[in-house]
Formats: sequence, C-alpha cells, structure tokens
Amino acid sequence: MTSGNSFLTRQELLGLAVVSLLILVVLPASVDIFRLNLIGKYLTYAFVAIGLVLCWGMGGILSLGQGVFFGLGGYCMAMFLKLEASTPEATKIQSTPGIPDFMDWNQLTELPWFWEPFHSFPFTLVAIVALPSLFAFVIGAAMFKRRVGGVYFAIITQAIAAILTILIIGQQGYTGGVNGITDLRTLLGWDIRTDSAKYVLYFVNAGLLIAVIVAAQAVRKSKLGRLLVALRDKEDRVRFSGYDVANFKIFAFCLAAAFSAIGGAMFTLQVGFMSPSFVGIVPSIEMVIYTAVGGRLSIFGAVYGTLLVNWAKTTFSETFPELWLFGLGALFIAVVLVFPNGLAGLYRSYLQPHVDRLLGVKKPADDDEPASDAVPEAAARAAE
Amino acid sequence: MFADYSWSELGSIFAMQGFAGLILFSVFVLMALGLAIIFGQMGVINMAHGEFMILGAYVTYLCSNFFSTYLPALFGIYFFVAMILAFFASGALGALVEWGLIRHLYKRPLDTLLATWGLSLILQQAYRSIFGAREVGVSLPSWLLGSWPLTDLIEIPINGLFVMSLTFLIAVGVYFLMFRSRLGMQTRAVVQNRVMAGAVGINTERVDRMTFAIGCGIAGVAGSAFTMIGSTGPTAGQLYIVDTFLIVVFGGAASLLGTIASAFTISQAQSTMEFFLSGSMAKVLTLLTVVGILMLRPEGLFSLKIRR
Amino acid sequence: MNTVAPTNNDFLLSIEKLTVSFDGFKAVNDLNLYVDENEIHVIIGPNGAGKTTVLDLICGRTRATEGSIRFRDKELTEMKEHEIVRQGVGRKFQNPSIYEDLTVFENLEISFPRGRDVFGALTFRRDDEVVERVREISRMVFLEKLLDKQAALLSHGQKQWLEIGMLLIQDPELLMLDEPVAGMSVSERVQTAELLNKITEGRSVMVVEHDMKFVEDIAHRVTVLHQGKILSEGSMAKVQADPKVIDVYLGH
Amino acid sequence: MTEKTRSENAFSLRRRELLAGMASIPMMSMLGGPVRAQDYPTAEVNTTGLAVTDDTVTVGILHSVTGTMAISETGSVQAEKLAIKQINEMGGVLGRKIEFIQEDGASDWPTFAEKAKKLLVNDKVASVMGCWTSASRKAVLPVFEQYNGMLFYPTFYEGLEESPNVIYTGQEATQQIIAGLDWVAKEKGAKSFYLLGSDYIWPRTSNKIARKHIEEHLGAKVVGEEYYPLGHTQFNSVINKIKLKKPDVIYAIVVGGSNVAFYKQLKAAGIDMTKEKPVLLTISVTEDEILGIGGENIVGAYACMKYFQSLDNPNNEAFVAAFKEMWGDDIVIGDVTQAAYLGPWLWKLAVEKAGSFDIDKIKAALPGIEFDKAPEGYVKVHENHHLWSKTRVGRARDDGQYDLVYETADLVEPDPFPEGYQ
Repeated sequence: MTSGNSFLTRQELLGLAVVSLLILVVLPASVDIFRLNLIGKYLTYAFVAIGLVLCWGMGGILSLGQGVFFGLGGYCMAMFLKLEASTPEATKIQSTPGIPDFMDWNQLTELPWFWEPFHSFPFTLVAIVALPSLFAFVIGAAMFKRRVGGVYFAIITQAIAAILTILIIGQQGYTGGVNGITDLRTLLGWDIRTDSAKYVLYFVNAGLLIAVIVAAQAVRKSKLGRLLVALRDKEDRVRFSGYDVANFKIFAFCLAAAFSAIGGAMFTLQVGFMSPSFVGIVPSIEMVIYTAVGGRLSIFGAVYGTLLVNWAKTTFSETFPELWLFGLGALFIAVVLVFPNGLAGLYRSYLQPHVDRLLGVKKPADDDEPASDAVPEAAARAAE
Repeated sequence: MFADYSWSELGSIFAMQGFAGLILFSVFVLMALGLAIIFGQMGVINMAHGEFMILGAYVTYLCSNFFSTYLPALFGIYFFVAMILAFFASGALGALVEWGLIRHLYKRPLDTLLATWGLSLILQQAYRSIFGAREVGVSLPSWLLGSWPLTDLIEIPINGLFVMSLTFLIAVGVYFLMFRSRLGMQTRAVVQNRVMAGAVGINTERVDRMTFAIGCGIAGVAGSAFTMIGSTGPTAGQLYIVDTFLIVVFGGAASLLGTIASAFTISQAQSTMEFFLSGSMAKVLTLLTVVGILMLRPEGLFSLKIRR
Repeated sequence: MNTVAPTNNDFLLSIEKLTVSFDGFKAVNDLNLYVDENEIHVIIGPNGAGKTTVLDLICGRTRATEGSIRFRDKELTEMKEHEIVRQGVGRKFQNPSIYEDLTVFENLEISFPRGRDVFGALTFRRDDEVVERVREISRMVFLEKLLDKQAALLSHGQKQWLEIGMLLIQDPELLMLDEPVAGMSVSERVQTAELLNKITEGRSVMVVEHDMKFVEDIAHRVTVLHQGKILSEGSMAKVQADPKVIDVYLGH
Repeated sequence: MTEKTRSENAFSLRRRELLAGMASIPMMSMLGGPVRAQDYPTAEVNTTGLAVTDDTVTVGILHSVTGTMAISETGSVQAEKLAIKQINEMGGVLGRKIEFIQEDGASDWPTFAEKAKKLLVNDKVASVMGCWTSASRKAVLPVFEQYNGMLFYPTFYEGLEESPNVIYTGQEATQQIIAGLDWVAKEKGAKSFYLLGSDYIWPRTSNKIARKHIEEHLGAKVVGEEYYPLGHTQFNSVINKIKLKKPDVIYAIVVGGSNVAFYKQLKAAGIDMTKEKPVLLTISVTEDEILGIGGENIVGAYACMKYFQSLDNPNNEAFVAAFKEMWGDDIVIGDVTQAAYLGPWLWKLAVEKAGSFDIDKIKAALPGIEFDKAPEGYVKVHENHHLWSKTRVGRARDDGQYDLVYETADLVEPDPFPEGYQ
C-alpha cells in the first residue's frame, strides 16, 4: 500500500539505472561518433514519446499533432542559431546584410518583429518551452473545456499539424519555407558541427532526457498521475468527485508539448537544421508508434520503443529500402492487435518475474501499472 | 480588382466561380461519403481511406489499358466498367480488412486509427512495388475531355458535370441504402445497440463487414472518378485524408446530411477565398475556420441533442 | 399534483418548477421536490419516468431548461459539476463507476477531498490523515481487507460499495444513489441497507431504486415519478396504497 | 556565407597553382583510352583515405527510393547507374572499376543528411551522386562541406547557392528562365503573363526572377501571381482567374501530383494549348511528369529546359538507346535524368584531369572540364560549379514527347547569384 507513496519503487529505480547506463555509458562506449549522433537524434524523439505516455497512455488523449510542438521548439532554437550565423560580416554579400539568407532571397529588408527577441539566448531558452506550452494550452483549453476528446481531438490536432505545415512552407520569407532553417553553425560562438561538440550535445541531450524521465515519473507517481489514469477510465466519476477534469487534461497536454519542444530544440542542435517536415502529420503519427511500441503506459518503454523503431528503420532502409514501409506498417498493426502493451508488456510477462526474484520483491508490483489485459479495454472506454 | 471588367464579364466569372465551387463540393462529397459511413456510422477511424480511393484509381488505370489494348472499340464506355470494378475491388479489400483487422478493434477507436495508418503504409508500398513509384497517366475517353462552351467566357467542363452527376447518384444511392434498405436499418441498429441488435437476430458480424465494404467501395468509385481531375500515384491518397476527416467531423459525424452540408460550406468558402486570395492562404484560412468552429461547436454542424 | 410550496430554506434541497426538455420531449416537467436533512428519500417510478434525469439535473450532468435547484440556499443550476460536488453533493451512478486500473486504496484516495486542483494534485502527499480516513471508510463499506486489490477484480457488489465509499470519503451532505443494489445478492442487499441506515447520520440520501423490498427497508419518504411529474409522495405505506400508483406502476 | 567566400578564394588559388603544375603532366586521353591502374599507384592517387583500392573505387548514390519523392528520383538513380556501367565498360576511372553504394534518403531531409554522413564518414566514398529537392541538398550541404565530400546534384533549381563541394549539373534558375521568356516575348509577342506555382522555394524564386525579367527587360506586365500548397488538386478557381485576366502567357511552375490535376482541369475548362493563345510555358514538366499527366492533356504546352528526349544528335541517340536497353523500352527520359547522367562522367573527367581521387584536387580540376559526349550536346563546368549549357524550348506532343522549337545559339552562362534579379 505504501508503494504509491514512495517516489520510486525498487523496480523503477532499476529501470532508471538501466536506461541511464544504456544512454550515458553503453551506447557512447560502443558506437562511433557518427552512430552516436544518430542515436542522439533518435533520443530527441523519445522526449515526444514520453509526453505521449503521459497524455495518451495515461490520460487517454491521443494527439496526432505532437510534431507541431516538436517543430515549434526546434524552430525557436533554429531561429536563435540562424541569427547568430547571420552576422552582418557573414552576410555582407546580401542586399541586406545581417538578416538570414532566405529572408534576403525573399526581398525582406529587415528582420521581422517576431524574430527580434531571438537574438537573446535566455529568451530563446524560455521560448522553447513556453511558446509550445502556451499553444498547447490554447488548444487544450478550447477543446477540453468543451469536452472534445478521443477521436475528435485526434482529428483536430492532425488538422492543426497540416495547417501549420502549409503556413510554414507558404511564408518562406519568414520561416525558410520547405527547406527549413539550415546551415546552423555555432551556439554562442561554439561550433556545434565538430565531433567534440556532437559528443557534448549528445550528453546534454541524454542528461535532459533522464531529467524528463524523472519528471514524468514524478508526475505519474503523484496523485495527478493516478487522476489521469482514472479519468481515462471513468471521466464522469472524476468529475463527480469534485475535480475540474479539463484542467488536468490541459496540464497533461501542455506538459507533453513542453517535453516535445525540448526534444525539438535538441534535435535542431544535433542535426543542424529544422524543417517543416517534422511538423506535419506523418512524423506526428510516427511518434505515436514509438510510444505504442514501447508500451503506451511505460515511460521507460517509450525510450526503448523510440530507439528500437528508429534502429529498425535505419537498418531496414539501408538493407531493404523497398521493404521498410511494409515493416513499419506491419509494426503499427502488430502493436495494436498482438502486443497492445508493447515492449513493456513483453517485459512484464517474461522478464519481470525473474527480475523480481533477483530483487527480492515478493509478488509482481501492484502499484500503478495495471495488469496487461486491462489496458485495451480501459483505453477503449476512454476513447468512447 | 474588378474595375477593368464589364458587368457581363463579371457575371460570367461569378457563374464560373460558382460552378467551380460546385465541382469542389462534389469532389468533397465523393471523398467524404465513404468515410461518413465508416467513421460516422461505425465509429471506425479509417486512415487508409485515401489508399482505398487510390485502389479505385489504379483499377481504372488497368481498365483503360485493357480496353485500349484489347477492346479499343469500346474505349468510350470503359469508364463505367472501371467504376463498377473499382467499387468491387475496393469493397472486397475492405471486407478483407474488416475481417482481418477492424473487427478486433470495434471497442478501441483510437487503435483503429493506428492500425489503419499501418495499413495505409503497407498499401502505399504495395502500389509502389506493383505499379512503380511514378504516377500513372489514366487516359480518358475523348467524350469526357474538354468543355462545353456556353458563352464566350463560360465553359462548362464536361468532367466536372460528370463528377457532379456521379456524386448526386451516389449520394442518392447511399441515402436509399442507409435509410430505406434492410442493410441500412440493420447497420443503424447495430451502431445504436450492438448487443440488442444481435439479440433480435441481426447477424452483426455480417452487417459490419458489409457496411465497411460498402464504405470502402464508395471510396474506390471516388478514386476512379478522381482520375479525371487528379493524379494517380502510390502516395496520392494521403493528400485527401485531412480534408476528408474534417468534412465528416465538421458535418457532425453521425449525420450523412451533415456531411453533405459541411462539404457544401467548406467548398464554397474555399472556392470564394481562392478567388480573392492566393491558393495557399485560402487553404490555410479555410482549415483554420473549420478547426476554429469545431473548437466552439465540437459536435459539428448537424447533431442530435440526445438524452444521455 | 403540484403542490406549490413557498420557497423554503428549511430543506436541505429544494427543487422547484424544474423542467428539462430534449427536442420538445419533457423528461422532467414542472417538478417540485424537497429533501429534508438526515432523511432517506427514495424515488421510484416506471421506466422513463425521469428518475435518473432528476439526479442528473441535481448534479449538473444535465442542464435544466427551467426551474431552480437550491441546495443549502445555493442555486445549483448554474454551477459546473465539480462545483456542485464541492458544495457537498455526491452522486453514485447506476453502473458501478470506479477506476478499474487502480487499487481499492487508490480509488478511495483519489476521492479524498484534498488536492483537487492541478497543483494540489501534483503536491498531494499520502499522509497519516489520508491513510486513516481511507481505512475508516473501507471498514464502513466492507472492503478493509481488499485495499491493495485492483478494483477491476472486485465482485459486482463490492464495486457498488467501493463507489459508495468513494462518495463517503468526501463526506457529502447529500448523497444520491442510482439503483445501489441492482445486481446484488440477497446478503449483499441486507448489508447495503445496513450501510445506508448507518450513513444517514448527518447527511441526507436520495435513492433511485426498483427493488421494492429494499425500498421498504430503507425509505423514510418515497416519491413516485411518472412521465416527469410527481404522482404521489409520502411514506412507503402511503404511496403503496395510492390508487394512482397502483394503476401505473405497482399494479401490473 | 563567409564559409563560401573563404573557401572559394582558397580553392581558386589552389586551382591556379595546380593548373600551372599540371601543364607538365602529359594529358590523358579524355575518353576511352586504355588507362592502367598500375600507372596510378593507389597511394599516390588517394592520399586522404577514400574507398579506393588497386582495382576499384567506390562512389555513393543518394536518392529517395521510398516516400513521396521516389516518383521523381527514380530516373536519376537509373541514369547514374547507366553512366557508371558505361564508364566501367570503358575501363573505369584511372583503371579502377566504379562500385557504388546506394542509400535511400526516404524523402526525408535529415535522413539525407544522415546517409550523406554515412557515405562520407563510414564508407569513405570518392564522390556522391544524389539529392533531388533543394531541401535535401540544403540538408546535406553542411555535411559535404564539413567532411569535404563531392556531390553531383542533378536537378534544375533556384540558384542562390555555390558550394565548392557541389557540382550542379542541372540548370540554375536564370539559365532556365530568361532565355525562355525572351523567346516567348519575341516569337509570340507576349505582353502579359500569369505566374503560377506550387508553394515552395523553387517556384517562388523562379517566378521572382521571371517577374523582374518580364517587367524590367521585356517591358511586359505580370497580371497575376499565385501559389498553391504542394499536393493541391483543385485549380478551378485559378483557372477562372486566368480566364478573367486573359494573359498572353501562363507561366506555370506546378510540381508533383498537382501537375496532373492542373493540366487536366486546364484542358477541361476549355483552355486549348494547341491554339495560338494563351501560350502555356512551364519549366517544371519534363517527359517524366507527362507520364502521369497524360500526353493528351498537355499537348501544345511549351517547356523550357536544357534537354528533351527527342533531341536529334548522335550523343543523345546513343544515350537513349543505352538507357532503354538497360531500363526497358517504356522508359522516358527527362531533363533531370539526363543531368544525373552527367554526374559520373564529369567526375571521371575531373579525376583523370587531376590524376587523383583526392577531393581537393578534383575540386580544382573541375572548372573548365568539358564533356562533349553529353546527350544534351556539349557542356562545360563553370568556375561557380554550375554548367554552361544551352537552353531549349520544346512543345509537348500528345505522345508525351517534346518537339524542339528553339534553342539558344550559344551556351548560357550559369549565374546562381544574378545581379538585379534578387
């Protein structure tokens, strides 16, 4: 009974240790910088996947527009880096030196007002988290207060992703258009393209990811986490227990957006550009599959799911490019039909009993992870 | 922007623009009807809807090749044969998908979304492997091409007329199917109360399969008709998915009439805005308006106030 | 039948001229109904009489078309559901509505009236007060041995009790129960009746029920609804003797 | 931009030194001549650890095989494989057979960057033929500059770029646009233009250049300019606007699936391109696109680019025959496919001129390289790493081919940063 009260159970502590060991020690030690940079890129998607565990897995709110927040975070960071790269000296061959090259190509003669604040690094850092959260708040408040949920929420977030993509591509003078914001070089004078910088960025990214895991775990362990599970299951019951349900959904959605945005900003730093192709529907839905593969209720699972799917994507698309889409499609179907609890479910069925014995836990943890067969029904009910 | 034109020119243009809006309306209705049945009536989120449409388009492509090679004399009417075949091909695939996938997921609508997304990826790659990555050109019988000049400025595109009549026929057909036929009654019964419908002797599994198959079949006919105005390629189906879902949701998911009303509203709004603004901005504004209205009125245009 | 009573603040709950219509159909029609402190007030009536709708209207799940619902001098018709709950109105649904993925303990804990906003929920601590209160309530609803069990695994009757427990932990002044003993075994019914009699100390209970034996066991006062209107009101004996009631409800 | 100017200076300096030094080396026969690998010891021709052995050299092919761009990029992959095969049949490069590693960019820009890096860092390829969209090129550009690789980029594009690590074998915007506009103004007496495009950088930049040229040099006017989202399929409104404005020329830069819808609807609306007016001039429809549009829907339209499959010259005859032999009789060859074919050849010539696989030496050797066996005729590499090439106007036939109606007398100089057009 005390299990829900302590911050981390022994199981979870072990989980955290394993994830940390994997991304902080094992992976950096075993692959070269090229592969490590790739893994760093994948891990930025894990931020999104963890956000989806909170709002979809636990709260039953399926957003098909997480790419929007990933993209907004990424664009904020890219705007700062682009301004840093566009000093008057560096751009002196332009008709208007000192503004980003794509603006010059589009006959802009001065920096648009909304770019101005991104000269400031502290502002950028705040904006990366605040802007997407604010946007999520507006969407969430409008929809959850009117009790739009389930399928409708999914379709509307998907439409928002589509709108934003068209807008970014259409307003290329302000956004860089379909090419995105490219050719980012330095962060506060530090060249982010060198191998050493990539190592540093990898570890910063990994550190942030672990922080986000811990934060997500804290939310999940709090009463708020249990409330999310409760309202996915019986929304009316929560409402008639005196809770303003919409506020909790808005919070989960905003938190997921903030996590995604951090991932987006780290993506920009590690990959060196940001483009509208991460904002649209396709990446947004792909990010949902990372969560589903990991087991939609499992925070650690989200990390492993992301790594596994992306690893498979890279490997398959190198060896059998033609077959990759078949594989990905089949994966979508399989995690729905065959493994609704994803990797976490497999772990619970096959590995956990052994681990428990080793740890000396008497019986399978009865804390907050529901029995595996209970998940689909619960999710279904939440969606109805 | 109108100062340079005479009243008669302006009149003609507005007539033409109105007609363009009607064509867009017909296109939207064709896209959305199948989904309105599947999503609105059955509650299944079929993200592979666009791929079922493209299957119809490919069937039309095969038909056009077949007729031009073996039955050139009958090429003029191949399009009708193609549409019927498209209906059955997409419908058969739909029945198969329902059997293999959807029927396990009726209680988990969000999961149908993921599973059918996976299905759409598989279908896209299948089309690419079979028909190649490039778009295929579907040649049309000559009577479907060209236009019918009414005045100097007003020319009525024949394929536009064709799409409009087809839409009308299909809409009427769907109306009879859903509200006048036995299957329609059974479908609605199953939707409202699965257990009870089963208890009174309706074969719910069969009804589900037929309904899903018919929805997919209509998508196939739509895809077949779209070869007249759009492109046929492995990924062309993805272009339709956002618009289609918005139309159905905007209309109030459970109402077929709502779907038609919403297609009308959205198409008129978009075609009017396209005339005054650039295409991209018109599209953004239309979508934003629809999403905005949906946020204020989530139940859509038409919905029954029901007693919970 | 509508006895026009003056607005009266002596009652815990006064419903006056309450009407709700769905597309012209008046599910509740010009209804006046009063609930006293510490009384068990049972609403009976044939299917479609509007019993559940009345409960829905009180707790804000359905919005009234006209009329007023006053609870301790506060107008409920304009409040949001969670505000109504915070006024001290608890509602149990017809089908047991509990969180199947959580344990019995957690079900009760979530219902504990503290940390009801986002920040409060984040910082909520399971202190001694909470644990003590959860144990106390679980004893009351016969579940003290099952606190660590996942709620999905409870029997139907236990789920009904759990939901009642979840309401009790909020200590509401008015408790509304929709068919609390439906699907219960005989012994469970007896226990439930016991439970209800025990918990009326300091609160009122409104019950919608079909089971006449059970109604007889618990009711202080009975209201018979028919087609959205009150057909008869009074003690169980009185309504059972009312010819109109016999005619529409008990007779066949 | 500093990067560009700095490295450009450095590289033209090196070029001068090298050219001076090379005058003493006997020139190798440019095409065909038997070159034996042992004349070029690996240690000498490969000082930077590229994937070169005593009898092979490895290059990369980087295009989208999956995703939305696969439609467009297939032809380029085929052309590059054909060129590599032909070069190998002639004895390879410096006596070494070319082997290739093909990677899939999957229509996803970071994937392009990722695969480019893999090719350069892990596989150490000696050059890369690849990319199609500007977005994918922008994504790989920093990788090529950082790891000093060599990219041969085949697509006609918007210009505004000039990297020492890229050879642009397609035309940049001014090459493609200006000659065509001059032609239509002179031959068709065009006075008013309606500009139309898909909404992204290439159509927008191209139309910008076109507008400047139309307004400032041709003394004509632009009566409308409009963009539609990629993948848009409803063009009736813009067609109505065109009818209202009655322009002499519809200048269309619509791409992808939208193309199909646009031309079908144009035809259905009664705009007959086989008549004198309006003239439809496009720079985005190659023979590849017509496959999807259907010849009967676009017959009569004019396209302005540097290559058409129907070009009548011995180089092209041989090229088309070889292409069909390798990839089937039904295949069509568009402008970009031909440009992609040039990539491996130009690289081979550069390696032979430099007598080395080293990237820096190739960079220095490339400007001035001439290729007179190009299917489009004779091309030459400019110092700005683009190609001197002729610009041609063709008119679409109903069988999906173009009839050549005009070609510039001389090669057009590439000008990626055109003064007065920005």
